[in-house]
Amino acid sequence: MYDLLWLIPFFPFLSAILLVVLGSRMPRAVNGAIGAGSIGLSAIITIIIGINFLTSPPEGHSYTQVLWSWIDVGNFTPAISFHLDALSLVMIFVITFVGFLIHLYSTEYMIKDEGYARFFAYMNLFVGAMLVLVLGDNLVLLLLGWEGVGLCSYLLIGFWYKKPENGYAARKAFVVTRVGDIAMLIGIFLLFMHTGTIHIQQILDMAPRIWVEGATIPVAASLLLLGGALGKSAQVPLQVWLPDAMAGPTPTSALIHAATMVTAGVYLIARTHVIFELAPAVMTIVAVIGLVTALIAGFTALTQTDIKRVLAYSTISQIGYMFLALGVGAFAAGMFHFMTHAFFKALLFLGAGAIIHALHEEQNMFRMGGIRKDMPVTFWTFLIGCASLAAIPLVTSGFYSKELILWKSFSSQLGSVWFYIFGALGAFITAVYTFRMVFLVFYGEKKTEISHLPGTRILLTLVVLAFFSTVAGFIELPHTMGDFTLFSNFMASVLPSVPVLEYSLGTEFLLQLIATLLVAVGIYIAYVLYVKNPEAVNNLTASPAGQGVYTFWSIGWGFDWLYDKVFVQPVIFISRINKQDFIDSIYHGIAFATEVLHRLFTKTQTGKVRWYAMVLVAGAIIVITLAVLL
Amino acid sequence: MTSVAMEYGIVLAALLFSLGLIGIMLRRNLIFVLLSLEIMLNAAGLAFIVAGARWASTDGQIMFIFILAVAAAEVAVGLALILQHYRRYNTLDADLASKMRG
Amino acid sequence: MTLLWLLLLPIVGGLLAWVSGKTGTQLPRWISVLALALVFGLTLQVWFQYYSEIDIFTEQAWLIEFERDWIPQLGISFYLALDGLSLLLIALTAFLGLISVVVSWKEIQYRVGFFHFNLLWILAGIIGVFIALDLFLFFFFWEMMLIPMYFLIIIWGHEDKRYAAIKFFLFTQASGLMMLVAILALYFVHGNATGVYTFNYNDLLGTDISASVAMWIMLGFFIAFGVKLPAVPVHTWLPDAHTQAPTAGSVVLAGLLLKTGAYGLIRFVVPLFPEAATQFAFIAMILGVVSILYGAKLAFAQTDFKRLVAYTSVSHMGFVLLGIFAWNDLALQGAVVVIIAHGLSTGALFILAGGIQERIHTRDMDRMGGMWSTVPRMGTVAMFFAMASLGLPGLGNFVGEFLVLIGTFMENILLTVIAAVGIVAATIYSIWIIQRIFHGEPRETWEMPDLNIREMVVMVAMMLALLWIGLYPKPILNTAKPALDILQRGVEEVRMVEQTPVPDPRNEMQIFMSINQLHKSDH
Amino acid sequence: MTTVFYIASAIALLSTIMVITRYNAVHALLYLVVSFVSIALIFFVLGAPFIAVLEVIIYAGAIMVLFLFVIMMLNLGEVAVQKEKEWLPKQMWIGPGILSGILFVLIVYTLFQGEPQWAIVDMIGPAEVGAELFGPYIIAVQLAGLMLLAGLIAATLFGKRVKFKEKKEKEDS
Repeated sequence: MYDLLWLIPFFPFLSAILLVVLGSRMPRAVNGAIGAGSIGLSAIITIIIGINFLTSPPEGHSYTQVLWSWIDVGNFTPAISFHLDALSLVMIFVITFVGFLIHLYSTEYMIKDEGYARFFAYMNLFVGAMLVLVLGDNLVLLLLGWEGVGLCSYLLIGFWYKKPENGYAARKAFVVTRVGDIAMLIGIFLLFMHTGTIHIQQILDMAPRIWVEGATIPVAASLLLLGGALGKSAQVPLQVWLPDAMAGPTPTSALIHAATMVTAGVYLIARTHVIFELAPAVMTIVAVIGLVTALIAGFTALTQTDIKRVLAYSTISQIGYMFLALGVGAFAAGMFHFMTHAFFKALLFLGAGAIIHALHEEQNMFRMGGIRKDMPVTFWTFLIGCASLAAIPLVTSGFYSKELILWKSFSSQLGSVWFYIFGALGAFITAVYTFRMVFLVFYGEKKTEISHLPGTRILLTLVVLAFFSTVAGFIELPHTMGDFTLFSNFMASVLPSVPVLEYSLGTEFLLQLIATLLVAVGIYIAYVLYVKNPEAVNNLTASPAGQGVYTFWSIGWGFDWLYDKVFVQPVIFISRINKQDFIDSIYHGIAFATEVLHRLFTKTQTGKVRWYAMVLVAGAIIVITLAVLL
Repeated sequence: MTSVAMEYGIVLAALLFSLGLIGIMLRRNLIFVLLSLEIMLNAAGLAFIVAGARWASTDGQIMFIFILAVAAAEVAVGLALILQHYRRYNTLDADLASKMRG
Repeated sequence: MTLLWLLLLPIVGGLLAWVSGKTGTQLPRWISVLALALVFGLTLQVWFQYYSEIDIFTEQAWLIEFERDWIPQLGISFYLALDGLSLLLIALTAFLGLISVVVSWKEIQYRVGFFHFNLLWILAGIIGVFIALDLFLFFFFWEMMLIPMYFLIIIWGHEDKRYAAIKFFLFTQASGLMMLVAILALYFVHGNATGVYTFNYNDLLGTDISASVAMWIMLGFFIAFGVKLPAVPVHTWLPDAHTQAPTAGSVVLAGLLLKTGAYGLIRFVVPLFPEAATQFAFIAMILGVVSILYGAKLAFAQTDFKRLVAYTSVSHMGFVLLGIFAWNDLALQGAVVVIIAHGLSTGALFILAGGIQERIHTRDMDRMGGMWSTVPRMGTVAMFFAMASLGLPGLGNFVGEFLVLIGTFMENILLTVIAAVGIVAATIYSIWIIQRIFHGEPRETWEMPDLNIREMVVMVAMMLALLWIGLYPKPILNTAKPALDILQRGVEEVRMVEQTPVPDPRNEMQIFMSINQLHKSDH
Repeated sequence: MTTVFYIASAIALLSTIMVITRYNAVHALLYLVVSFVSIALIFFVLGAPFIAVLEVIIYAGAIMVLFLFVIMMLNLGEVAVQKEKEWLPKQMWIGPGILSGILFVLIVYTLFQGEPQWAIVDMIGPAEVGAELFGPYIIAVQLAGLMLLAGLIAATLFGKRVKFKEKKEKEDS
């Protein structure tokens, strides 16, 4: 059964090519069917293989299928080969399942768009590339998927190419992620140079034998791989591109910038965890970056007016939590949060898309309101999603995954109490901005009329996703609630369980209580500020300090402004000044010099015989004096 | 016979040669240019004869004969050209013939 | 004999095309297509015939040899020989030659016969350069490909073609003369060292020359090939020549003429002067990195589409220079793949540029914009080749650039990091093309026909070739492998002899290789 | 004999200077004849009687007479002498004078490098010259003959009276 593995990435690529070549000739329905159908097929195969993997796991809990040897030069022999194990199974399950739902959603959502076939071609190409990334057996194939995903995000962000600002956002995304990719490239070179092989599994089992913990090579390699992960997962230094990526159609944001692509960095670190474990310093850096990103993104989300940008910043913040989990060594917790996050964030984006469509392309939350009654299904599914995002206890999956991370960040050897404190603060802010969004969008008086209600397929996907974003949490219950750790034992075959310091059940329960209390307070504050007396917010920000902080937060802590000043302006300046390639002027100079000399010499030919006689005599004199003197 | 310091002969030839040179550079009248040319040729011949006398070899005199031949041919052609020049420009000014300039 | 046919076909074809030019415009085109198709067929036939045998015999370097005496007194022989490297490059020449003829079907209406004569004689010159192994013959073909190219630019070029043609001619001619001096110097040094005066490449390989003299002769060769493969200080002829040349001209110029420079470096510079090359390697690699960054920087400052593509080829050729002078098997294979992939991707971009110019008679990107809606097919094709030129994995350029970078990483880490920054620059200028021409709001409304069948066939052929190199480069790598191994072995012996065993990273590499064997064995 | 040599050389120098400075062509010509005769005398003193005679006959006789014919043909009257005056301003002398002066100094300097060479002069008559001439130098003699022939043809050709006026119209039409 496993040899069908190669079909999973093959179907999306096949349908992408079909759509590109024949897209314009086929009617929309057929295009939509091919687009969504191919992902559906992959999903079905994934589920079959998944069940097979769970029931009768292959020996060594992993299965490698080699299609053909890509390059073989000396000992550099990457092959087009797919490697399936617990980690990649979870990834491909999420990608294909959530991907299929989003495709189904967009068959209706994009029905009026003129680039329908082109949209599905790019989306399928993206899913294909993501699957290759996740299933890649060697680092070069992983890089192929990595860059392919970057390309598709560029294509999809800049999908509505008519407006130049979309083009700018797309270019910004592609270039910033490409900067991260360069770091990763160098990391791959370093690993190849020092292990002599490019295959991930060989590197992972060789690493502990060659390097001692904290040796320079693993530290350097893990830092470089971290650079790549930061670029792709939009963490602090390189997170500027994600908010602008909202320029793309909403299904794109749902699929790429919520569920799958942005978590590629998390997957990379989880996959190469052995190297990171050999460099504990880098692990703490990962944790700190995750935490800092979570807080910055959280604060920024508080001040956003555009509903999609709020969700974008919340994605950055939630990935920050995943990085925190990876940083403290709780790889399984990180992946678990990835899975739950994929469900509820996709749900929120799709819900937001439905709302925007309903209010004829209105994205500013302050001009929405009071559509609770008119769009009940969207409202309830959106509410479930927000609950899960804010981690409301017991009933939502977000609670279980975020609690697990907070608990592991406290209890793990590499963790510390400070991680927990700031994590809880982050959870509080998440609750505030999530329910701020809910109250602004659904409560208060209606500001714009509803043009048309979402169709059945959209509602169906919303309901399915809502169902999963509640149920998905139950497969990993913390100690205090029955200690049912199905997910982490499943992942144990690939990801090591984190060495935990012994804490009594009571402390764990206490911490969970604190976190839930903070969430409740957050929701109440959001309720007070945005439903009871809305002008409370204005007087809060009226004072100059308040205004300053507000604007500072709203422009994403000034990263954009900084990068513009430090990188973009100089590059434009440099490219402007030397447009004509000054080296060319050297050669022009030579040509000019010869012309001047030419004009000088013509003056000496006066045509008069006597002048020539004199020159002759002068020449003779010079020659004779030379002969005489030398 | 007479013992004449050879140098004086050569010095004389050199002096005549430079006078001829002055003539060429100086005079604009083509006739005078040709005349100075003759002087220079003759000075060269004198140098040959003095050297021939010094080394007591006939080569000097033979060279002189050839110089004579050259001078004769040259004068013939030179004068013919002067005639043409005169017919074209009605004056003997050498500077007029300066069409070939840069 | 096949080698002789490879040469004669384009030469005779050219003459026939010129003669038939009198009768009308169609005949010369069909003749040149026929000639080039035959050449391509012949190359493929040779490739299939020898492909299986290629990896077996690695000691005997040449697949086919053809030697006749030309001027025995001076030791000049008509010596042609083909190995894996030349076979690949000739295949590229024939392929791109065929495409350039098909592409200029409509564009060239004026004196078609003479145009095809020039085109075919350039190709003959290039094929000659790739198979000539007598230095004198090599120089003969080196000059032969130059004159028709000059005519191509000056007669069928665009607005200030005269300036570009003369500049191109002066640059290449001057550097060619330097190479002639170097060849003669080598000829005489070898002569009085061994008493045998010959231009034969195999005999000249072993000449031992004093270090300083070797350095100077090597520099003579390096400058000639550096001008042809535009290394930065001497690259300024390229943008003008490319912008003014007709489409076929710029395809041949970018696709093939630059490769003769790279081929020269691999074949002549490093093997003939191993010690001088190793000393010079660091400077050459710096030049490579500088041309990568400088080419990229200039690329995204341009508003003229062809000029932008020209500067991108300066940047890509920087990778080749870097790869060649890193001189280990990874970097060399990478350089070969970059050469072939760059020929295809830049050739295609030039065909697009020519197509656009044919339709709207301007190359100025400021006046273009939002053309995706009017010409969607051209948009997708341009997107594909822009992605190829920025080194998207899965396409040919990525494989080459990755191998070059990983090979150079072994030699010098800092330079590789700087070169890797070049990839980000590549991203910027490639997307810049798509953004300025196809995306964004249209500045002027152009209504123009989309790519017709002829152009679409050409484009699809090149796309398939790039995809083939990107996803299954094994045949190319295996063909080039024995040739490059032999070249390397020559340099390796010399380098091991005179280099005191300083613990450079590659030795460290050997230790880990042993560990690699270790864990392979216990699997 | 040496005094004869010195006197003759003085006369030659003087007459040559006069040749250059005269405005009237005929006067210059006659001074030149005087100079050639004095040089012929020097030749005689130096023991080359045959050459002395030749000098007088060909140089003084033939070439100078030829010059005279040409001057007469061109019948340069007083106006030519007048023109000569403006053509020869005083400061014109400086340039050529300096140049040839330096040249002269140089030649003299190179001459007096070695120790002075005393000329033991003994007569070389026409016999030895004739023998030598038609011995090893026979080819040179024939070449000289050919050259003279060429000179003859050239002179007749250039001498043809080509009507410049009509030629000009022919060219212009």
